Amino acid sequence: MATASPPVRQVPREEREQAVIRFAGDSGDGMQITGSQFTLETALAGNDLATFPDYPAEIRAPAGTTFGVSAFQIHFGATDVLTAGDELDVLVAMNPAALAVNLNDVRPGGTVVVDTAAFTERNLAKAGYEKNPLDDGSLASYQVLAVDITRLTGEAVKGFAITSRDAHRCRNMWALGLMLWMYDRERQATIDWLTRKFSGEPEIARANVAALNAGHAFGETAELPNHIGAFTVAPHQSTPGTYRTVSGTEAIAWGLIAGLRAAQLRRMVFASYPITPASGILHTLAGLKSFGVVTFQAEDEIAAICAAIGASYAGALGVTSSSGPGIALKTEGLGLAIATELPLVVIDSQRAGPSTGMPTKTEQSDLFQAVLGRNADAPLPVIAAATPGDCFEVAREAVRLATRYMTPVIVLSDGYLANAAEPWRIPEVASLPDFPVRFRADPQGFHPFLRDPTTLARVWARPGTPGLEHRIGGLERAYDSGHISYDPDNHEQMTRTRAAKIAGIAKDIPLQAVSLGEPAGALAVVGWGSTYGALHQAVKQVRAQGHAVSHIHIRYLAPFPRNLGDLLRRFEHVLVPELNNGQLVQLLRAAYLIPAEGLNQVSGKPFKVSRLVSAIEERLA
Amino acid sequence: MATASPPVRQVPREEREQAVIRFAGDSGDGMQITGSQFTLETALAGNDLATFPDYPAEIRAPAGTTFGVSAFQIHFGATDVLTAGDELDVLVAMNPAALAVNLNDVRPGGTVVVDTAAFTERNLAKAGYEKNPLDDGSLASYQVLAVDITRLTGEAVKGFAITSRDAHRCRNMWALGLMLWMYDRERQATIDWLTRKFSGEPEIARANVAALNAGHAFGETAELPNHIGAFTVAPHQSTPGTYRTVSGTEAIAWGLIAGLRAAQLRRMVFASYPITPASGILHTLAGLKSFGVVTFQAEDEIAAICAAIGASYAGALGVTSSSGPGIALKTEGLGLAIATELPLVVIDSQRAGPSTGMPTKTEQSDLFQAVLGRNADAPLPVIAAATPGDCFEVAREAVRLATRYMTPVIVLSDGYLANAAEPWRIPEVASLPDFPVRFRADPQGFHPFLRDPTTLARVWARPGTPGLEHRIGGLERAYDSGHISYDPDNHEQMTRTRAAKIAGIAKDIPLQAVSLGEPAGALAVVGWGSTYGALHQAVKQVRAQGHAVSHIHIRYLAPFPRNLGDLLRRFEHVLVPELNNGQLVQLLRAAYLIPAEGLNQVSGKPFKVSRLVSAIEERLA
Amino acid sequence: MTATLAPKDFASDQEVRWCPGCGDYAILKAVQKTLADVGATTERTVFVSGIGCSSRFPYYVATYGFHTIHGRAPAVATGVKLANPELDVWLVTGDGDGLSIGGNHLLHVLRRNVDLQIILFNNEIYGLTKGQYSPTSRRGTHSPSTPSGSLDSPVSPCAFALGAGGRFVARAVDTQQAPLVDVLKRAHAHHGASFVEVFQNCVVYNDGVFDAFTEKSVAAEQQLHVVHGQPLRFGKDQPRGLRVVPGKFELEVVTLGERGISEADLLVHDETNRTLASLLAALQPPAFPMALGVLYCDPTTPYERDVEAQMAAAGPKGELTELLKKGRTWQVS
Amino acid sequence: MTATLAPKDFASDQEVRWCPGCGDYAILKAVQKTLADVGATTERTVFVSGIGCSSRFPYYVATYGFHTIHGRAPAVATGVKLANPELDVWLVTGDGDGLSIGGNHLLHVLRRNVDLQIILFNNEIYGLTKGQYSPTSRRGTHSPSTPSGSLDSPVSPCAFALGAGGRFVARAVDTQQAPLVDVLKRAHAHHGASFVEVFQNCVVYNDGVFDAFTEKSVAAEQQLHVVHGQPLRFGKDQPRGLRVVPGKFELEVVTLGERGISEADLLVHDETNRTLASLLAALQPPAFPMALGVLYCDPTTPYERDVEAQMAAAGPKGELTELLKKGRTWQVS
Ligand SMILES: Cc1ncc(C[n+]2csc(CCOP(=O)(O)OP(=O)(O)O)c2C)c(N)n1
Ligand SMILES: Cc1ncc(C[n+]2csc(CCOP(=O)(O)OP(=O)(O)O)c2C)c(N)n1
Ligand code: SF4
Ligand code: SF4
Ligand SMILES: [Mg+2]
Ligand SMILES: [Mg+2]
Repeated sequence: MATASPPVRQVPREEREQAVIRFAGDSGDGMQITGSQFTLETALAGNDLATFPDYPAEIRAPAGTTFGVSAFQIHFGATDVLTAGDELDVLVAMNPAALAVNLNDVRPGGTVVVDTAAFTERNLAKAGYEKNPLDDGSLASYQVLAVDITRLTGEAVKGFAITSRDAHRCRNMWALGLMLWMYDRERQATIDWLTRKFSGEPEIARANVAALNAGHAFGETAELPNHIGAFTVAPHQSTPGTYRTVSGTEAIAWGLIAGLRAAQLRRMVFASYPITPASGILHTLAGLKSFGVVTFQAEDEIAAICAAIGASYAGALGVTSSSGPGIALKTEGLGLAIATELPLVVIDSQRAGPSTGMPTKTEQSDLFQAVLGRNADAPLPVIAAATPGDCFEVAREAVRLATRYMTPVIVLSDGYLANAAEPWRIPEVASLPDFPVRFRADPQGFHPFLRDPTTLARVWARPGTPGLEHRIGGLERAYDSGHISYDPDNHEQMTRTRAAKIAGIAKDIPLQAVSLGEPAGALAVVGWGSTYGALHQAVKQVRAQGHAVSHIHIRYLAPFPRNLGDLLRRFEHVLVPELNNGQLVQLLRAAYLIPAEGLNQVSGKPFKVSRLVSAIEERLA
Repeated sequence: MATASPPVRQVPREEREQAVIRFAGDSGDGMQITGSQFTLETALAGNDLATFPDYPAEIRAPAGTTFGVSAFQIHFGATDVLTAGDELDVLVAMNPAALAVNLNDVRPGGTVVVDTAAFTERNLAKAGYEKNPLDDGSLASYQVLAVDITRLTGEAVKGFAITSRDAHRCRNMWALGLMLWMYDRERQATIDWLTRKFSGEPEIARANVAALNAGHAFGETAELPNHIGAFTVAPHQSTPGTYRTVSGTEAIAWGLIAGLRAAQLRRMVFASYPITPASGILHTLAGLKSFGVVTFQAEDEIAAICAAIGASYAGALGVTSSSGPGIALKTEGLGLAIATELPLVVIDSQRAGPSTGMPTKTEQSDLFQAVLGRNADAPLPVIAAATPGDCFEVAREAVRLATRYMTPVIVLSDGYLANAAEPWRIPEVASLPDFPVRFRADPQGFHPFLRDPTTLARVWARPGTPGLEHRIGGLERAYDSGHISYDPDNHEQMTRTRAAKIAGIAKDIPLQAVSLGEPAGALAVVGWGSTYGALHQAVKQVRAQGHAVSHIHIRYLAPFPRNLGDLLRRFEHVLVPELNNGQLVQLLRAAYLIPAEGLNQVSGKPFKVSRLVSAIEERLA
Repeated sequence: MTATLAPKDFASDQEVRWCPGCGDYAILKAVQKTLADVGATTERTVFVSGIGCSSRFPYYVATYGFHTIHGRAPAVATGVKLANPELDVWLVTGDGDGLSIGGNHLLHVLRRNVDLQIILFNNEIYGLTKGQYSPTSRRGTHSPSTPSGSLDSPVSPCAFALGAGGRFVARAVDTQQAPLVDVLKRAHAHHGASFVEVFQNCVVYNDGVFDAFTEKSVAAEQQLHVVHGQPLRFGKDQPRGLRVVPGKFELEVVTLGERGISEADLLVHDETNRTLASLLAALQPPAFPMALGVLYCDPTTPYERDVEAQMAAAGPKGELTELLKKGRTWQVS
Repeated sequence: MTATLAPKDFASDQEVRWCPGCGDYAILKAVQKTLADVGATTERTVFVSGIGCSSRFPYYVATYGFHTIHGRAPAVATGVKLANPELDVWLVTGDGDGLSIGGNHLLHVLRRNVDLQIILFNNEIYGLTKGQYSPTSRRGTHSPSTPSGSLDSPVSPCAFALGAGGRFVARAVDTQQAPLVDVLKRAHAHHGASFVEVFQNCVVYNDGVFDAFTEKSVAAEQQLHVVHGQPLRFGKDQPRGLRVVPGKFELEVVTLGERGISEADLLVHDETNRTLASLLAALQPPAFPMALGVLYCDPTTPYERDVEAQMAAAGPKGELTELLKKGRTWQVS
């Protein structure tokens, strides 16, 4: 469908191993959609990739303001891609504010594409520019491609019966077309998507496609300044299988369903209260009723966890989900689930705090709360996801632990994982092992706190079952009858039993593996959660220099894998990079008395590989 | 007033250094009152003492049931008394259930006083006795004084115009009279109290006095079996001054007022929601309005902490108080106080958990929650009271830290401290140092997050002050303007500043002292909170055997005193006894990498000195 | 367990631990009788409660039971119904549990109309925590936390329930078993959230607080037992009744035969009229009788039934593999 | 700062960050005008809010302000008044902030009657979290969390406020400045908790949800502006009005001149009648006009005034040493 005629310029395409590009513009400019479509075409081109959408906190901040800038970054390559990338090869800035906010992430010599039409007096002022950066030489160290995208888009869509507002809205497709040309990607998936999305308004669909093609054609035909290159990025060699792109949000939702199936439970009651960045999981599951998922938007987080607890009591899988402030509100409810020993999955999509903090920014600072943040002795298992795809397995594992050990389980995700996307090899669900729940049916010798001798889990007896009528609650209960008991020795025994049950999970989880490097050496870089990619990259680079550094990434944060202490002791130094002020590092020191050292960043942003590399090098110097 | 006539038996009184007695009976038998009156007479006799009231969870459980037994224990002596005592010298059991529940706390050869009239078929059955323990020889190893207290009381009060119900209610005074005789105490304070209490019903007052005197006379005159001794306990040599008995509940309430005065603030807003064992503080302060205390019973714990925060924002001292489950609900509010950097005192009267647990039983298991239990990086100071009297100083200190550092402060008390009483030397409040608050008044260069360079505390600007109009909230704010900011570096700086401010408090608190023993040695017994007395006694006993053991009791749990690490490293072993499953021990290990070992009891009861002694001896063997 | 059960079959093996003379005993008896009368089974019945003396209730009933945390029973009960709508769920709460800490959950469970029987034991006090005033305590209540008297005006449970959009609102007295059982049966028969306020006497901390209309001597004169379709009459031999003050949105007490008032002038109870229900709920002795019985009943589809309908509409069991492969995928070989 | 201020003097230096076209802008303007009209000072005025788009409000007013946490503004505001009753405190909340997570605090602040002006921005949606349905959303609302339509029946903010015992309940539309300012002035003049529901248009997630009665073309016919003591008339040139359905607790729309109806037959608004207020609050377009203005106003002593009275009654500054020595003491020398 590409517009025909003018002689196609035969640009020599440079081969690139990797590239990092970012689309940036107003909240209204559709940068997220643009980025997602580029991601899709890139995935289909067979590259490995990682994305990082960065929304403003405001729903739709006034046009042209710096705080209203919305950006989408994608890192793709022929080799493994584990992070969204430190520096930009290309920045597409749809207005001055977008340029101002994002420019210093562009590597020296990188390319900057701007829509000259947006560089008006007013916009420049809003962005805080005294002079127009396009004229004052301040961009000298970059390859600037200044195009009147607005005008060119206007011309491209002239023919169509759409409002000028809708016409203007096609700018992002023009920019997308240009970038797809620059990196030699297809347009078909985008064209199909546009046609589907605007099936109701075919003219708008056609106009967008026209803009997309025009942008592409511009690259192909126009006399681009020679310094603006065109590239190819070869496909990535990944394990054979069927792939798709997945975000952490989707992966958690699907992983929960996989867990529900494996547990052979008929129903999941997912009770939640909206909060950034957790809401997406509720939204995703709300559309999956046919999988036995009842979603319940409760009046608050307390009601959400209590409804989930009630559902588990009644024999369904109770799940609740929130972010830091909401998880804080669930604290008392967690205590009830621990005391009554009911299965429950709690998902914490962490964000920057304390308090409301920076809702749209990522952080790993809820670890203490998850592991220790409850009144009284109230242990529970805590596991964390490392990548968007890993969210699937972690969610599924949470269901296994919750149902097998009759306990609430906290899953730690974060704002980065929630929104980031990566190519994901779709697992053969049929081949995943089941872990069927066995509800108690036999009244013989039944009482509600009968325990499985190996797991110490109590029986799960569903209301509706004749002969198992029983009463549970938050008051301490007798070990051997479940009746209320204030007996001192009984409380001692119950406390120790609750602790032993959770500690015993260590016997039922994999030994801690080393993600990269030897199981001993000069330095262990130990992390958890969404920093996986950055840590892995950094360790890889330092190892390339021949250093004895290893990367250890912990999924099971409570209880720890039983070999973790011994493993860490085999390293001279243990460095624990975290996106918080030092939490895992404290837990490791307390557990193993090793002088683990923290490397902490609390900026609301992911680690840059370069920063980690230099930190690691320092430690080795 | 003692009934005259019959020849007064001249019993030789044995001199005792210490004694432990317990009054036990039905919730309706007035054992708490009996115990308090014995305590008062004992205090007036100049003994040192410690008490331990033990209520049933039920308000007024059916008469005669074991779960309805209410007990009051008092330990008193001529030498230091630091705990309520391990074993009973005398048990007064008003009915079979009271005997059944309390008997095995009586030391072999100890005295058991029972009201034979209460040992009916029905009561014996309710108490779970097949045979009457008074006849079946099962009490052989004790000195039993079986008296028909009911009948004797009846006779003593015959003359008075009161209902038989009220007459029966005089039994406890008869028993009190007997015990006062046995330990050679006065009756006057009790007589005065009775006269005041029943000023409206003088007949009842007189009847109770008559019963009291009759019980006393019974000891003096009746032919008591010789094995029942009579004793004297010499006065205790304490520092000169004016003394009174005080409970932790009173001491906290008064300490808060002392703090309010020292801060030179006009008003305290004490916002709370009732919960056992914290409610007493609310009740006490509700009667002290003339001290500038507004008490507010909120609709729940969240409203309570939020109202306290609002009060602090408006320039008053905001205080809130609860127990574990309620503190859990305050977690999100604490985050707001930390983020907005407002002064706030939060009192946690810990109880046995998790969840509802055992509300009337004591525990030390909220330490993790207090120090680490919040979303995001949210540090605050945590201090704990060691004795009822210490509650006064700790509460006052909490006000100092909260106002000087513009931060919420958590005070850890517990169910034992709340109800226990001890003699307390009334401080010369005039001589206590003030720490006046200086509200910002000058608009010059003002912004709400201006900091004191030494404390890092932000300015406190009261609404109503012209020129200081400002807006604060839970969103992250710019270090140098206080305006909302999502800037990565700013968040980093603010997080580190919040942490540095709290860490800096270590410079402003006393170095950790050694409560007993040398600042180095074979074993340090390290504790915190209400276990002070038991730990001190135990260490004293082991030291008496010549061992190099020291007792270190930590008031400042976050941040730790700056010499704590060095101090602990000077001991070969560090033993950390706690009434939880191991919390302080983990914090010490993480902070100082010392192999501190826990000694944990989670029975809802205080430590017994004997148990600690043997544990310490084991470590030394 | 299909043979219908007797009240005693609903008594659990647990020793009841309320204070001797507590109104809770009477309510327990009434509930056990109700369960028997409506042919409930122990295995399909669930009692959910919060925290408080009243909330100890589930331990004493031989069905399934969940003694949860303070104020949250409505949320837990909602979860139970979402997991298994077949269960017959009762919710027991107190004036503190349900209207102080739990007011928000009560609001939302009523507005959502989850099919529950909600019994609020109103003793106008916090019993379990030893007698502090509650949101239903009258102004000036002296309690440990309000030694100089409470200041806030109380909330009226029934007015609140009506304002929250409740579809069934009724009232009864703990020790009047017959009317209490009638009300509980009506609540059970009503599909959706049924709210029943029971005046419950706390003998220890608030003894006799309802005497003004529960005392034998005054009961007949001070209680109005409303019946749908019947004129609002009360008093021994029903000499008196209520009518609308002409042209006003107010009620007044009239005596039949006096000032030419005949039964025709009396207001007839219409339990489907929310406005009338609010007016009845607001009547205060001694000027007016206390309105008891079903003040309001106007059923609509219960929440969980609509939920099940959506679940059914979502159609056949979803295929997980399909779900994962939905959207753009590509092969690597 | 005694010279009275102009509306612009109440604009803070912060850039307003709502979506272009959001109804919040209009409300901000109206509030700033109100502050100027009532002669408020920036230093004695405090705005307290929860979390939501609406709750960003305090940042844009040049007074003292506290952007607290989700749903808890009523409790924080209560604390402010208990610390300093002299302050003039406004509370800004949303339908999610005030009626979902914050419903309980709203109930209690209303029943306690703390002297606050409470403005609830009702856009029938969660704006800040990107468009999920809220407790005021109509049944069947399609939102990210309810793709097949919401199932719960909405709560009516004014019905709830009346059920909670609120003493001042009013309603207005975001973009109708004159009546909105009138209502806000009345709220400010009322001593005690004043509750004002403002219909606020969320252009992004719920655009036009109130068009049925706010659209220019229909406004006159679909809005009833109630005035105490005036007959309830509406429509262009006020041809229509409300009257009581004879003998019933119901209202009906009548046209003057038709079926012999004269103004005398119309119901006269009595803002002190709670029952009438409930009926007005319940009217729904198109069958009925939307009732706007002060539906209910029946003042009583504000909570904090009673608190101060008790504080004053407690008498002179207590002596700490006396307190500590009260009761039995003894000397050791
Ligand atoms: C989170 C929490 N806060 C406070 C308490 C303490 N508490 C237990 S019951 C209760 C009030 C009970 O009053 P009500 O609901 O009227 O029940 P009643 O005892 O009067 O039957 C309170 C405040 C608690 N258990 N949990
Ligand atoms: C404890 C907590 N839970 C959830 C959230 C997320 N949240 C922020 S605003 C909001 C709802 C806002 O709706 P509304 O009050 O109607 O305000 P609007 O944005 O519509 O003006 C939610 C759920 C939060 N910030 N804190
Ligand atoms: S305290 Fe009151 S409500 Fe509680 S059990 Fe006793 S009498 Fe009943
Ligand atoms: S999302 Fe809606 S409510 Fe929020 S600012 Fe935008 S338009 Fe206003
Ligand atoms: Mg009650
Ligand atoms: Mg809203």
